[in-house]
Amino acid sequence: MSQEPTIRSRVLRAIGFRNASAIWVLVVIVVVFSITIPETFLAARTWTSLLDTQVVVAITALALVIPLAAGSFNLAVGAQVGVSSMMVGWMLVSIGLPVVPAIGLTLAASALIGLLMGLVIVRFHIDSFIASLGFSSLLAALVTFMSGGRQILGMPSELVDFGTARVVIFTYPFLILIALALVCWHVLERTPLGRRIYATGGNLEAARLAGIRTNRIIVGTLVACGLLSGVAGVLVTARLGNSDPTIGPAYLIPAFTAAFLGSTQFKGGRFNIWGTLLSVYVLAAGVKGLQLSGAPTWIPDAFNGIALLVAVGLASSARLGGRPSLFERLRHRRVTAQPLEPLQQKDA
Amino acid sequence: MSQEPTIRSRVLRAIGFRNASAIWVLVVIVVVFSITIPETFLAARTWTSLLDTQVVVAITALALVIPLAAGSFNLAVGAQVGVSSMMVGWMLVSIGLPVVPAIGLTLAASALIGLLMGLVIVRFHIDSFIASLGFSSLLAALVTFMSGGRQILGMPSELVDFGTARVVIFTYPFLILIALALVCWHVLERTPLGRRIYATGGNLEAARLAGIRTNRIIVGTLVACGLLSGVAGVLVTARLGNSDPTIGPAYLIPAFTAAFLGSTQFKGGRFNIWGTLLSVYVLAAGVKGLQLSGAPTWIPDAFNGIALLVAVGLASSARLGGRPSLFERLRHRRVTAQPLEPLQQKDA
Amino acid sequence: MSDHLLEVRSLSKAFGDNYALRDVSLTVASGEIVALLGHNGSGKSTLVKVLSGVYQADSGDVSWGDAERPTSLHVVHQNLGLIGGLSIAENIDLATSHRPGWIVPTRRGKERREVRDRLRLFGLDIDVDTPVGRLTAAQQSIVAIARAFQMGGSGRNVLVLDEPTAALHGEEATLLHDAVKAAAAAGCGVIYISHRLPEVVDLADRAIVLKDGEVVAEKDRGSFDQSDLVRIIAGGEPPKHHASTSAASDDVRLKVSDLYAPSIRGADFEVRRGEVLGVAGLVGSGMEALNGTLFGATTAASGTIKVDGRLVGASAAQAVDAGVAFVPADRRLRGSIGQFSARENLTLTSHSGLLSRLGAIRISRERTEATSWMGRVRVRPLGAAEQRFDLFSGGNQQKIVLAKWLRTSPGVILLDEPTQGVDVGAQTEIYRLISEAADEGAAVVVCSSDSKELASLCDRVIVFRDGVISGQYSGARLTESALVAATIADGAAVPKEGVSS
Amino acid sequence: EDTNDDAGGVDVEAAQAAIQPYLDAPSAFPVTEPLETLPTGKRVALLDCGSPVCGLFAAIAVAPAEALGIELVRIEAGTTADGVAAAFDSVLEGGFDGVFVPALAPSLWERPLAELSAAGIPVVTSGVTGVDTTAVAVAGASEPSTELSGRLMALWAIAQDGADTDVVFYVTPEITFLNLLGEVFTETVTEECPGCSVRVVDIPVATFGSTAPQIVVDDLLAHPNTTAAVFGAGEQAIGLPSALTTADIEVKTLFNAPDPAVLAGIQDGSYTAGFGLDLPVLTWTMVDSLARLMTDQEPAEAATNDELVRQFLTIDNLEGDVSHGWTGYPDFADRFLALWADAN
Ligand SMILES: Nc1ncnc2c1ncn2[C@@H]1O[C@H](COP(=O)(O)OP(=O)(O)OP(=O)(O)O)[C@@H](O)[C@H]1O
Ligand SMILES: Nc1ncnc2c1ncn2[C@@H]1O[C@H](COP(=O)(O)OP(=O)(O)OP(=O)(O)O)[C@@H](O)[C@H]1O
Ligand SMILES: [Mg+2]
Ligand SMILES: [Mg+2]
Repeated sequence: MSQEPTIRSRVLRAIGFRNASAIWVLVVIVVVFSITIPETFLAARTWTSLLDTQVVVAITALALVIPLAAGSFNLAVGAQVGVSSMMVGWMLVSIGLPVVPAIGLTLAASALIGLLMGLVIVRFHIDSFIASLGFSSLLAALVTFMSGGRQILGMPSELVDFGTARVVIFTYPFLILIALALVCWHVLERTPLGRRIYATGGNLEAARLAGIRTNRIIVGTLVACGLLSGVAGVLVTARLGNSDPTIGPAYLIPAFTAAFLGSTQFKGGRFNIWGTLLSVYVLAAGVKGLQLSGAPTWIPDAFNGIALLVAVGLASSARLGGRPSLFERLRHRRVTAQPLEPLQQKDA
Repeated sequence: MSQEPTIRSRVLRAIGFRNASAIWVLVVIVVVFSITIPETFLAARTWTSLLDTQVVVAITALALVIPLAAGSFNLAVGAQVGVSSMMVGWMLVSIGLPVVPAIGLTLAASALIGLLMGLVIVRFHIDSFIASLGFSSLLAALVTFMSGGRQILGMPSELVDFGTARVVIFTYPFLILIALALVCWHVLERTPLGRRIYATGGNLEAARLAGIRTNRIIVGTLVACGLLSGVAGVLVTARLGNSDPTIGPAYLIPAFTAAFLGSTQFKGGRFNIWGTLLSVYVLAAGVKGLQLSGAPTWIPDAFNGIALLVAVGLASSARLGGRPSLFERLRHRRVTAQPLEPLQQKDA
Repeated sequence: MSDHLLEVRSLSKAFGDNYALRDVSLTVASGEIVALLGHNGSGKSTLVKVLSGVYQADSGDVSWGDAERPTSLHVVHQNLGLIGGLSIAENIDLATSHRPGWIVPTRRGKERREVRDRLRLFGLDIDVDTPVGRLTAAQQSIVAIARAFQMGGSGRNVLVLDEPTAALHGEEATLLHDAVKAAAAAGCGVIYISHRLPEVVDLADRAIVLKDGEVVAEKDRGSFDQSDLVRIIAGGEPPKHHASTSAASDDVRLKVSDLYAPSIRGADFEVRRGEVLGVAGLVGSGMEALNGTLFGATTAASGTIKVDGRLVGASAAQAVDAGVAFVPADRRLRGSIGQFSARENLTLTSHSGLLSRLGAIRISRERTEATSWMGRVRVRPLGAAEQRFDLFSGGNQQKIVLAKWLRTSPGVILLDEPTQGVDVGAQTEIYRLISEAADEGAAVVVCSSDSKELASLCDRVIVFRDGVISGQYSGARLTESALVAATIADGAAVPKEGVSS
Repeated sequence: EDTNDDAGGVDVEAAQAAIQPYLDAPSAFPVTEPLETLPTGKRVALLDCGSPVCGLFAAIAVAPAEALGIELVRIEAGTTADGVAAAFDSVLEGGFDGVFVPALAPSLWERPLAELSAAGIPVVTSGVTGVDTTAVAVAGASEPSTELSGRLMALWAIAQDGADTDVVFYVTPEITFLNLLGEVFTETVTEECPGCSVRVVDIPVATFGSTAPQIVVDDLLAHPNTTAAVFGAGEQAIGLPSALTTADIEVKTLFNAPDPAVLAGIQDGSYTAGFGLDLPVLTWTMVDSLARLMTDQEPAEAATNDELVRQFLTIDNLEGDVSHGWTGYPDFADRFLALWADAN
């Protein structure tokens, strides 16, 4: 069966329900709202602001994808965003450091938190789920300790300007997101390191026996996750213009939702970068449309739930279902009646 | 290998770090606070209120243990508690049903929610993690829809009295918790059904090959989880005296923490009832002592995090560590020189 | 026809465009042992899975005796289907469908007693509360077999054993054979899948051979012997294996001194460049723990392991850096990443030569490389480099794991049960690859419970008993029967040669 | 017990006198100027923070908006940074003529506020302190009224127990106006009664609805001489009565701006008192102010000065259905409608 698929069938497969059900959900969203509320939904500013507001969620979700790919849960990622958001504010305002060292130190501290979490997981053989639950409590304590529960106001204008400045239509934070996504994608999908990360997540014992230093991989992915969530935290502060002690944990569920929904897209069950980004924006676009339509307050929540179930359900039933999905069947009828291949293959 | 363990070694093993590290953490907590704040910490009312205030968390954690034992995550359990708390209030006050039918219908609805979630998981082959994330959004929408975002006041006094009435020193809710725990323990640990549940959680594919109807098990455990979280929700309303739309999600993290910490107690990695209950109360006792000592607000969070890491770390390093832990070594010297167990890979 | 416990008519099952079963018909009568044979990937396990309802057949049907007296099915699946986290007793209990109820409490004392007695029938005396995940591959097979032999009283049972002896040898295998015969004598129908042709000739009343999903031969007892079967399965006489000819040099590549580890109580030996060293021994003798310890998969308690003068044994990564390869006995759990494609599994050990200048993996080159290695070890379906690893048949998985290591041209190759579950044709191929690797300078250690394999493949064999090396055989003294005797007989009765420590 | 002695330098009578105007009747009705032009067809965005209080504002605002012909759009913001940011994006994109923001931490919407202000869109707030006052036209329940509440509640506590006063104020630092409230409260107690004890205890917002009652119970167990517990927000006390019962604690309780649940607790005797804030009148006042701002009129002076309708509520003077909050002027709707009746 080593026949090369045609380009057409490859493209069709790549955007089918099985691979990219979220794209179809997005199409439905765009079509519906373009008809119902064309003036607001199709306005350029709606889309630039949509791209921009989701940056922090998206970076947090990327941060989460990396350890998830290596098989570690990180339930502390929201708290990590919170800590770095608070820490950069604390260094800038309470300590009075200039912007660059403050950001540098914050990112270093964020990476250090990831390092500690990784070491606890591999040294004490603690399940990542539990270790990160424990860390999220510790980090919540750290945020309260640093902030006393209060906001830190009066960020320097360089930081705030950076959070809102634009290149053509894209804000700097959005460009940072894209750059980070490209780097993560390259490493995860293209390099031996990425392969080792996925292998560690796929079967820890077998990966170890293939000579992969799985402990280093686990710790390394958590450091990377810490670093990315540090970036997310700094951007939160830059965009808000202040540090707020309550904001961190709220990123956890959206980031997890995006990472898991993303794992059902493109790569058939593997956590991956573009699927995650797509998921963030599909859900955000739906909520945006509903808000612009003035839907009752419970509708966006209901939308999030249904969109998640529908997108994942489409992907899974297309993949696992005994018979081809509706979409596959339609495709087969329309594309071509390919001759069946010889049913029996002879040994070379 | 088939040598019979002595009673002494069995008891020692049962309460060793490996099996019950949380008991040791509890001992430390009790000793420390009995010395530092004896008047308040050792007062009877401290303990009756401790037992009582944790009832809802504990029942929610039990609810979670059941599907976890069968291998399903249920991230919607907090939302389920919220829905049933809201629903019972809505039926009692907005619709005006008498107490018994209102509770009955609420529990039926809670079980139905579990059923729907289970069916979505097994029919559409959606990962339980994702499906329950989706459901938690849907249920949040349902709560907002029922409540309009506002509290429902004026619960009938029968319900409110029930929430605080006592038998000797135990409140009714606490007695309900104990009764539920006994039932769950009996089913999970003693019956063929429980064994099938653990088998399904241990290895879905193998369980199916062994003739277990794993789909029914998964759906059934989610129904049971729905029912228990329904009970938790009704008790919330009984204890608050009103239905509050914001309370549900707050139970999620404590319940998960207890279930996971509990899984490291007694049963060496299996989710289990008594370990979970123990964990709820160990963490609560620590927080209680700290709060009674007037510690700053960040201390309880830090304690939760550290206690979780320490308890799980003790248990895992005692179990998995390359060499026996300090405690094991001391015990070995005193008790008997047992042959080392083979160092093998972890479970399939 | 109602005499048949099981009748399969024109069964077909395809995965994608790939037929795993095509128009397969067979019957099993009461008291009959039917051997199901065929090359790796010929569809045997797929048939078992269709029978047990794991897969839905595309066409054809299966009838289970007559309506009043339906046949009940008892299966040992190829990957055993045990649950690692549950204890032995709990695993065995799962198959008991006739339990009085769902919530009637289990009588644990009685249950344990029964389970222990049942396991003793198959030669396993063990604490039945041990989690199955802690058992060796052989012990796990016995648990799965004991579970399948738990039959109802109706007498209308079909027992399906998918390569039950892949991890069993000697005494254990004999006990199983006896149990199978006893079950058949009691009226049970048996489908017995195996790549071990001698046991098939001994047991089978009828042999059915599959090839690429089709039945190509069906022969009754007496009308076939081992070489007939080899010819049908391998499609012609497989080339005879010739043991490595290049004389082993004096250059020591692997030196083990004073090694202590769980179940190994002091081992000293050397393996030279170009040498294939066999390790024989029973379960628990230290044989099955040796390679894992040498590789650093489990840490030794004391002793030194040197590869080309470099100290190893602390971790697997260190061993791989020193040029050591390790094929574990449990390919599924320890040898592979199930969700990865064959290609990704094959290249996981080394990506050198596959990278672009920017450090990215060049997928097309990787695919070519994977396809060529899969061809060399005869993985079927041919060219399926993109298929998920866990969708390959058991024997083909073994071949991929082997190829993944041979590809790195390792200096020391540690093999546990290298041909378990591999068909007769591919077996010779694998022996040839091992010999070639040795000829190219590798030192090879083969731990196997198959004495015949050791005798034909190795230059020298050491025998483990009770954790120490109890004997050593080479040259003319290295025969299958000598090894069998040495592994099981009492120390004093065995002729020994150069016993170390 | 007789609290009228002047022991330990406490002027209990002065305290009593200061709170007297708020004991038996509500303070004055804020809006008296008639409306001139109707804001018919104007679109107003109401940000919903998702908490029950915000829900109340949103629910109450529907009626005055309808009466004035305003199209009121409720936009869910939640309390998360991104939720708020996304909600304000929708506000900025939605072409609104006015914006009503109840109880959202100002730190989360400083940027959009600047944009709204630059675009000349009037913004009114309620229950928000620390907001840029130049950008917000009318801020109800902001600094002035908060300072007044802190002072009056402190005097209430002193009036109860005189020199024995040992009072705790529960503050939730994340809710900005509570910090101010707590500061004024402590200052007042220390100034007016140097011998009294006062302490401030944090109840983090994350504990609302879960462990908040335990924090209160443990604090009270650790300080058994406490005479009164004063709460900055009703959410701090979700689940408190049953927690107090099981711990056998009895203490006087006073709530700032009690929400419906607390009001019900006062009615059934679970709580001692609340310093009531007339939410319906506040909300109508805000809508009224917006109506005036959108049609180039001056908002009512009391609204600009943040003078609210307030009263100390106890089981004796709190009657009727409280599920939509307390109002000191049950005829408030008629009063407003009368003011609006002559507009065109
Ligand atoms: N779920 C599946 N999806 C796709 N292909 C599959 C699947 N299961 C089996 N196959 C393919 O079907 C063919 C038959 O596999 P099967 O496991 O039945 O072989 P087998 O005869 O048992 O081989 P072995 O002796 O190696 O165990 C193989 O080519 C295998 O790759
Ligand atoms: N873990 C074990 N491994 C092997 N054999 C065991 C194990 N536990 C118990 N047995 C055997 O099972 C028998 C019964 O054990 P146990 O003491 O639990 O029975 P019991 O409680 O008296 O029985 P019942 O509950 O049926 O009345 C003993 O003879 C013991 O040898
Ligand atoms: Mg097979
Ligand atoms: Mg095989």
